Amino acid sequence: MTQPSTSPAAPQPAPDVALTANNIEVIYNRVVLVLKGVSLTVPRGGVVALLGANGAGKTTTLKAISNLIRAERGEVTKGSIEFLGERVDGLRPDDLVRRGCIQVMEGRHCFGHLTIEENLLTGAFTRRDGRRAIAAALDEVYAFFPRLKQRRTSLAGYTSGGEQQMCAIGRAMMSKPKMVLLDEPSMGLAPQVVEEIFEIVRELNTKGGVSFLLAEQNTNIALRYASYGYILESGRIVLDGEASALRENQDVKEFYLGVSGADRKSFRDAKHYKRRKRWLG
Amino acid sequence: MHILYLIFVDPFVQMAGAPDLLVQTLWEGLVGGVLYALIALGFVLIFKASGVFNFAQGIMMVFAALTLVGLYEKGVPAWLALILAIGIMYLLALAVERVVLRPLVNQPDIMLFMATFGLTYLLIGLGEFVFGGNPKEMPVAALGLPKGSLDFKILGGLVSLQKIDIAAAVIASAMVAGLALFFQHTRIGRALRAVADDHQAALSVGISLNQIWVIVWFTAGIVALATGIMWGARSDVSFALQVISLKALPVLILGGFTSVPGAIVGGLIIGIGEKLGEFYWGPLVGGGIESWLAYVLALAFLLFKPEGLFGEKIIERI
Amino acid sequence: AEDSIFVPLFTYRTGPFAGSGISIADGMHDYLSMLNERDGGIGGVKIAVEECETGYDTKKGLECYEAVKPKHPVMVNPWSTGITLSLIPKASVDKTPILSMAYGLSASAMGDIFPWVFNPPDTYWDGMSMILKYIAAQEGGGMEKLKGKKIGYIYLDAGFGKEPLPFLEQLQKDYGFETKLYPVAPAEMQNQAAQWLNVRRDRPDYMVMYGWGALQPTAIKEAVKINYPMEKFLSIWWPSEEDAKGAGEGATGFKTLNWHAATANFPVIADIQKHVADKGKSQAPKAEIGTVLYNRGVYNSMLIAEAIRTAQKITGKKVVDGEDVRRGLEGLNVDAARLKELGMDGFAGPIKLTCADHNGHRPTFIQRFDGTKYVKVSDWIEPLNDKVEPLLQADAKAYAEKNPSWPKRTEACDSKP
Amino acid sequence: MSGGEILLDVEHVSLAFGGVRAINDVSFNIARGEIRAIIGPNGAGKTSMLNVINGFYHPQHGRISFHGKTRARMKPYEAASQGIARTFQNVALFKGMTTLDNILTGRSLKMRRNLFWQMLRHGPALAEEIEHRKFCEEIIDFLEIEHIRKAPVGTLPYGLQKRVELGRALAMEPTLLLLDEPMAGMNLEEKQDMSRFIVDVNQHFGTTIALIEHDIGVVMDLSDRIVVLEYGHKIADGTPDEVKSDQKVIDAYLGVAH
Amino acid sequence: MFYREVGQFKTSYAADQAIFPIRQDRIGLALILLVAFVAIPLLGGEFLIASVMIPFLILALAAIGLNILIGYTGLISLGTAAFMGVGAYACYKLSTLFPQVNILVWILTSGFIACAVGVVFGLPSLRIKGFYLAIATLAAQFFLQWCFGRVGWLYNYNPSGAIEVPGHSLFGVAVTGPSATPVTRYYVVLCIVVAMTWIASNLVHGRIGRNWMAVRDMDIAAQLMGIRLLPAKLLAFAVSSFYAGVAGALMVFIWLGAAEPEAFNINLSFLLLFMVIIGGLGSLLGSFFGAALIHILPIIVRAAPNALGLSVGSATVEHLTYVITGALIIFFLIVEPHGLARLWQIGKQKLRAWPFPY
Ligand SMILES: Nc1ncnc2c1ncn2[C@@H]1O[C@H](COP(=O)(O)OP(=O)(O)OP(=O)(O)O)[C@@H](O)[C@H]1O
Ligand SMILES: Nc1ncnc2c1ncn2[C@@H]1O[C@H](COP(=O)(O)OP(=O)(O)OP(=O)(O)O)[C@@H](O)[C@H]1O
Ligand SMILES: [Mg+2]
Ligand SMILES: [Mg+2]
Repeated sequence: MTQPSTSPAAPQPAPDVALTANNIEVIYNRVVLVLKGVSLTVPRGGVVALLGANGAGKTTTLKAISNLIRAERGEVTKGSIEFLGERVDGLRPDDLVRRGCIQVMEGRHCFGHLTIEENLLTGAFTRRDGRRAIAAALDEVYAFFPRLKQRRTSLAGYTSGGEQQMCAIGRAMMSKPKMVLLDEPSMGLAPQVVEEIFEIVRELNTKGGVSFLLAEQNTNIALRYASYGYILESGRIVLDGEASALRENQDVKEFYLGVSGADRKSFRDAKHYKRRKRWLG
Repeated sequence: MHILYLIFVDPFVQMAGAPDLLVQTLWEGLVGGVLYALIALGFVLIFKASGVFNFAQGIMMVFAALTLVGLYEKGVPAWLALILAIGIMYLLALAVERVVLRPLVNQPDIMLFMATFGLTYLLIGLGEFVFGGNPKEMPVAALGLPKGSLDFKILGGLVSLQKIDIAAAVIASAMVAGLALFFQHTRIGRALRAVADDHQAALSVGISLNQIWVIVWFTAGIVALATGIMWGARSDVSFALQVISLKALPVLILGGFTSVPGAIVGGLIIGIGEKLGEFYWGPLVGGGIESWLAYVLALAFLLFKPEGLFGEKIIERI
Repeated sequence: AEDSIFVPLFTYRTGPFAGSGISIADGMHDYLSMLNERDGGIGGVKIAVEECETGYDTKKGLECYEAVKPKHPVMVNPWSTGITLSLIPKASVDKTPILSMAYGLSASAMGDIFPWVFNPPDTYWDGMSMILKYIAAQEGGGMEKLKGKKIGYIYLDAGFGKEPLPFLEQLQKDYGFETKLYPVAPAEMQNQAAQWLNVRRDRPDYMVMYGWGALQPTAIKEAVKINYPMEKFLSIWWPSEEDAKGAGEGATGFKTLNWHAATANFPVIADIQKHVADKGKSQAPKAEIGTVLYNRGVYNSMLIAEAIRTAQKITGKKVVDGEDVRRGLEGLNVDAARLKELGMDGFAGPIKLTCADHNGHRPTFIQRFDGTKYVKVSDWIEPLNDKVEPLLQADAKAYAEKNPSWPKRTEACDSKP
Repeated sequence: MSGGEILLDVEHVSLAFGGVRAINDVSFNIARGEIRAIIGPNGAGKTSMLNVINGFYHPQHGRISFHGKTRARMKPYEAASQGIARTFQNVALFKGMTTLDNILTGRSLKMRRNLFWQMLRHGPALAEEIEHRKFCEEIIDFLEIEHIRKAPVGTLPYGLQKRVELGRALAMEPTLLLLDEPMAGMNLEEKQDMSRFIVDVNQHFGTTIALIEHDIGVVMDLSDRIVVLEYGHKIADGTPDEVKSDQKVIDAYLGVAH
Repeated sequence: MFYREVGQFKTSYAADQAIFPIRQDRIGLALILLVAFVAIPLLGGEFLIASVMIPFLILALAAIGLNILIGYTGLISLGTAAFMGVGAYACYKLSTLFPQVNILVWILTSGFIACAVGVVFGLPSLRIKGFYLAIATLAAQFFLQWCFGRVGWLYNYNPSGAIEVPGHSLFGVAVTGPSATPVTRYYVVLCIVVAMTWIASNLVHGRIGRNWMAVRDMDIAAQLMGIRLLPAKLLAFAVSSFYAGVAGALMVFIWLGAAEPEAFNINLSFLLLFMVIIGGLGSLLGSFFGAALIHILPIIVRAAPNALGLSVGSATVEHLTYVITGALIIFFLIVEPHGLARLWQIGKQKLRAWPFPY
């Protein structure tokens, strides 16, 4: 990242904004400073991608928003977070879910001792609109993920990695969210399914008006489906812009997208970027 | 040879010879088992809902019963004392959630276990401070519990069933049945199981841990109170009762940590097993084997079924 | 301070045995306080009383011991057999006598071998012999009447409860009765159904209990439950009124040994009431004063006080130390006249200790529970000294032999034999 | 490289869990020195296949020969001592230990000093420890994780954890290395790094590699031969080009390329 | 003085593999040893030595043993007190059978006997896991405790049912029994504890320790690394019971002087468990912290009212001790769930970053 652009100006609370994070800082265990002032905005009905290398702080950002960070002994020490125009930092995670903002955690986190179907039903915990609606939502999820329907009675702990990922996404869908924080949805999924999941994201977004903030390593596909992107590096936003603009950005191309098509470099011939340094010469 | 006879034949000869005693032994085992099951139930509830192994369950039982009796001795009518005791268990649940569990959410189980040990110390100190350390008598009659016994002249002898024991069995069965249904078939029940699996994921789908924990600890508090009343009626209410609560542990592993019906089945097996063991085989080694028989039974059993009778499968996947 | 005599009291008002411990602690504490209030101490010297809470736990007891040691206690009252056993070897080194009143190590009655340990007025073996004697009397005669009888023995499966076993074995041989044993593990005190089922099966003619804490009320309740004839259920001297009350009506007839009164109708108790309780200096609730265990505490403190007084007399010093009080204990002689002076006429029998006999082996009586309190129902019963003595001898000798470095008695003896 | 000496031969293996047939009569082989990919949709039985190979699951039917030795059942530690190492789909590091300790654990089988020397630690045990430490440092150096050498692995970013896991497997100096989705959750740059490591390991140490991966680009570029599973069945087996154009594979797995 | 490692370069793997690679830590350790070996015996009162330090060291030793099992290998045991009892009864039996043999020999030997018993009760650990195992070890706890009371041979048929420690001397100095001074007893315990801590530290920092931790963190992966579970777990049980056995022998011979089976009851097992958890799982230093917190803290709380000149009844003090100790345990856990040892580390980390907060 050679030319870090300045972060966007403090976002104005506007009716078309679903979520804003304003200059937030996160500290783990009262010692490790991980986010050093991150600001971002998700427009209502938008799909925003949060990109960045391993350890950049993507997951931390999402957890700071959903307030799951507390459970990791982390703390938002600075900045503010607004969801649908209201301050939500300091709210409990379940309050957020009730307001329509739900997170799909990285690493699946299915309830191992519950069956797939029970897992999905826990997603509807905050819903009060009756059995019928929940059953309908369940059918909808099964329609999206037929594989889950086959495995509905097996314990989630025994299902394959990809099945668990589907289960986690389906579970979030069950809560009828207005905004989903999606952490690495493509991880461990077969290419076809990845495509499917992003299609589902698009469908929920266009038909249901659900906003998405997705943290993704698969920059390629993320920028295809997102409208806007932020690139995070070591706890700071270093670049942001319209997805189409980012796709054309030279640095992004080199570091994140690679070149597709015929003149793509083979992984076999990947060059070394870093100088090797010997420990104890 | 003689020793083999004593171990494998003689006890059964005795059983056949005095069937009334056998029935009585079984009954005592049954009642003991039901009472163990009640303690175990308290453990199961909390374990299921938070993955916390609540070391303080035993002391909660004493504390609840002590509150009841303590208030009664201060002149509060029994029914009011009962209501107040329930109220105090509610306050306790609130306090535990607020002070202990909330700051420790998503921590390893063993840390939460440790925290409940701190709670045990606190409750012992507090309980003795407020109510004194001397044993107290359970006002069985004032609470409307039956006294006396039903005697049956059958099998060429006398079988005598204490009414209070019958009441205990009925109350325990009702509680167990109710809770088992609750866990399997309700929204909250499912949420409880989810919480036990993964605190953070439960939070992420909007399950309010705070609320859930208050509910569960309160329920466990009521179970503790019921247990305290029953045990208290059998001997008396004192801090020595806490020791008994350890007996719930083999019951737990036998039934499986997370199973409500397991608690009752485990309780019955342990209760009856140890009474039969002590009564028919104990004298061979000088008696007193009741102190370890339950654990050894449970251990032997675990070797064949490492997750207990109804416990959740131990998931081993990579 | 220089002008007081330091008497630490090891007590347990907490823990699983607090039920018995509280009354004893109150009794011990109140008597000594009364002496301070009424007489200004003993021989004009105030007694510095300090309680140390042991919780009946040996480790805490040792901690208490170490904590009081620098203040030069004139004696310790461990009130737990476990603590007593740990302290016995230290007594002679630290020059602090141990008064373990009717508990502790029975063999410590032998003053020649245990010059620093005192366990008046009876050992557990004495106790057992008196219970058996009473049973024989009930059967209408001397010990020979025990022949063919079946005696059940329910006991705390720990040192104290097991101690009478060799003695029972001996007597069983001598007198031809049969014993049935019902051990109760400490963790199972409140869970005795199996033992009492065994009682139902064996149908012993008499039941004898050596219990403590929660074991006792539970046993009495269970006995009532199986309709065991209460008149034939006897215990060593530890059960209190509370222990029997829990079983209600059914407990009437239950009997225990005792060597002192269980009422408040004595001048000494009145003095405690006046000088201590009424001034709000006692922790004891009114109803507790005059009960069995409270009075036992009073008796224990009376022995402490009399030992100090005797020490003052022997040495001529006012402020005595541990060594002096040891001599005081060996010279202890509370006769009827002295008891009267103490306001304890009829409270207990006279007691006299010597250098060789640190116990006294005093007679006791049987008291019967009448539904609310204990009432004396027998004459004084003398222990079977000829049976107890040899066992004590042998046991004390064995103790010294197992300890190769056990010191020979070097302490001089004041009382002329 | 295919067509060389067969290192591992899987014959007619079937595995079921209760009603779930995770693997159904699958046969394939791995030649010495090749990179062999296993691909397939989610739940196809890929991970289960690896578990069968290193003895964690025991197949109900079929046989497996490694190094020419055939066996039906084997304990995981036996597989390890015969030279099979692996990484895991859901990172299975020893969370409470540092990176260095994790990698040193991989040397466990190679360390010989007994309890007595371990107790003293000085002398032979320390010498041995240092010798292995040197080896591990080479690996650390190779994987470029020097900076986290002393860091507890529990809170490391996912990508680094995957690298440490690879390091731990390499420390065993395996003949056969099983990699279960080593590049999941990585961005392009990291995938390139990881690819380089895999290729280097394969070429410099001659380690045979079995690779499960969902990134088709990576799989096609790296592997010599590919076996494709679907619902526990083998549906294709061949070189990348053969597999890429197989209609069954396209239908079941690849979908449209991207 | 600043806690900085800047400027301390390691030039060999040996130096880097040292257990205390940072100079300040080594100085700290030296200071602690100096205090333990010189200052406390010189300046400490008898109460401090006999009632605070000796029990503290013995409990810490047992806690180290338990920590090897729980903290390093992840096997929860609630039978530690029973294994201590095995050590104590074995030592009693051996030293009364052969009184002329040096008592230290018997203390160590009884460690091995405890070790054997521990291995037997460790066998189920292959199949049984987690809290299930914890409760299975309760079988050991209650069964062994029953044996101590029931097998007369073990306690030489003493009518009191207790074991009483005869006097023994080492090089002419009494180390057990009443004539052994607290300072001598303290030195014996201190030397044994220091030596055994050193050994434990060597073990856990080497291959064996790593294997244990691997089994603890992820037993499946450990197996696939070639670690055999049963031997690893049994070795942990063996070492752990050895430590418990020695601690038990020391407890009776050096600290209590006599013991009934009740001295090894379940409460002691629990206390040790809690020392290990609150001190810090998988940290030897934590075992000392834990022992200090659980043993010494109540002593301080108990002494506080007197020291402050308040007159509070002994029972009230005891109640308050319970309440305060309980509250402090919860407090420490909330501040740092991973125990005092971790708290200590974080403190050091802050020092390193000082004066910057992060
Ligand atoms: N609970 C925690 N305690 C301490 N540090 C943590 C904790 N969780 C994460 N970190 C640190 O915070 C930094 C950012 O981690 P984060 O998980 O947010 O990264 P990420 O961008 O999501 O990476 P990845 O792509 O690997 O998921 C990392 O350096 C990580 O080590
Ligand atoms: N221990 C087990 N018990 C029950 N079912 C299991 C077990 N292990 C695997 N399965 C089932 O076997 C099937 C194959 O699982 P496996 O993990 O091998 O899939 P995979 O090909 O690795 O998929 P993914 O790409 O999603 O990781 C799945 O349906 C899974 O649910
Ligand atoms: Mg992440
Ligand atoms: Mg897989």
